[in-house]
Amino acid sequence: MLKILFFGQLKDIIKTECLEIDIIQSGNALNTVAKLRGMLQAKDDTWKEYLAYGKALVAVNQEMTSDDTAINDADEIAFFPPVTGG
Amino acid sequence: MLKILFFGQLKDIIKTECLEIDIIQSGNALNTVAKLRGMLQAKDDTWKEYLAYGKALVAVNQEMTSDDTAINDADEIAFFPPVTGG
Amino acid sequence: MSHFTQIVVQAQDFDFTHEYQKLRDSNTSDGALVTFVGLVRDLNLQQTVSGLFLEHYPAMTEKVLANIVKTARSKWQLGSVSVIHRVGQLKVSEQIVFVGVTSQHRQSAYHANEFIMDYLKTQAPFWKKETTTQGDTWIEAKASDMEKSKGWL
Amino acid sequence: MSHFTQIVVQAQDFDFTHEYQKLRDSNTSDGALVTFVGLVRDLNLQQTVSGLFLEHYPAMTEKVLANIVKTARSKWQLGSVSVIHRVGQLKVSEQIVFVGVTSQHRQSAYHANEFIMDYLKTQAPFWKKETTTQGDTWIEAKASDMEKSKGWL
Repeated sequence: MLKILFFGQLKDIIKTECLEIDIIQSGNALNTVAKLRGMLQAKDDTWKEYLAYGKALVAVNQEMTSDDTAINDADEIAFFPPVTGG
Repeated sequence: MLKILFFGQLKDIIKTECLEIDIIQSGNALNTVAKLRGMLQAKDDTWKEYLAYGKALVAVNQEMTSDDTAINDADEIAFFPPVTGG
Repeated sequence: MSHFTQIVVQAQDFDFTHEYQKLRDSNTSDGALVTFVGLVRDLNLQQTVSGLFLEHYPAMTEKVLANIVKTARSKWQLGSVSVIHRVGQLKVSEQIVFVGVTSQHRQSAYHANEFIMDYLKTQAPFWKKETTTQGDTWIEAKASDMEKSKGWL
Repeated sequence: MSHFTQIVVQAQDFDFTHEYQKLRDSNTSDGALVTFVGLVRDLNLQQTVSGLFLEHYPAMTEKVLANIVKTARSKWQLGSVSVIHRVGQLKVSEQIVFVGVTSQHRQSAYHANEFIMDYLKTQAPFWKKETTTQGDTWIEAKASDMEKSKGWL
């Protein structure tokens, strides 16, 4: 199971904190961050806008990464807006 | 009367903290920092070495300045090594 | 005592004096100690801020901060390094973040401290929501912060 | 309270916490507070340092420090600025100098603080003598400090 987390304003707007997806059952088609992002964006216009590349950053297993990163079952993926700590 | 002060290592080496010179009586020949420096350096080899331009900085009336600065009676002149505070 | 690295993410306030003293006591060879503290400001644009809510990504936060400190240590010769970041609800003028660095040379202490803050600002998974008299608003990231952190590359 | 400039030259130690708190309390709009503290180190080359003696040129010192702060304020938008420098006999690990700066922007606070220290190092009339087990030695100025202060021009 792929665990997907959302943070910050993104989490509020899409009203979702956490999702689980069985990527094996989905035929392993979701094998990169880019494909997962595309699948999530297909949900509706809000998801499309706020999960867009450049608007939502992504971390795979708690490390910030780019869209061509491979993903595997049991990975933890997080999408979030640019960070604003400090 | 011109008041001349020495600080730091320079003061220890020339064993002098303070001097007074009547520049009016000296015929106003000591009208620049450079001339005063030259007069003091003439005292002996130690003064010559440690008061040399580049080795001893100079302040006129508590402001760091250069050797072409004009000096007047009643000015306070200070010579000292490069500063090492902080 | 000896040089240390401390990374803490916590809801409660930190005792600045205690943190300063720990850094100062950690060795007798570092002549320079630089601290940065970020405070909740009362003004953002025209709104009146009553406070901030700081959300973070717990599993990731300390990992990222540890990496930033590691990178700083590879760039400058540092003694002790301390990073404390608060999360949760904060009021105006409360302390948000502490970065403290000791070094034998002041330039290293200054630059490493600024580097840590610049990277924390763009890499560490914290998000600020302002609580204002007109309601809550998520704070937008600043393009200038992205540019600043690129300046160290 | 409101923004202030404080310049102090004194023989006694300063209370770091008190100085930090004064800066922090001086306003509610500055989000960044950077402090620098210089400490007496125990190592200089091969000698064992037991302490430092700091001589200064009283009539000139505060004047120079005030000018440095004025220049910093003309280069960056700053809130409160505090500079404290000790003179006389200091022991190993004692505090020598404090520079504290607040600003709305962290980069201004960092850079102004470093600028003040860089200029203090080359312009303010202080001279350090090290007391070591092999006797006392006046400390030589470092060429690197001259170069650093030129970097701001």
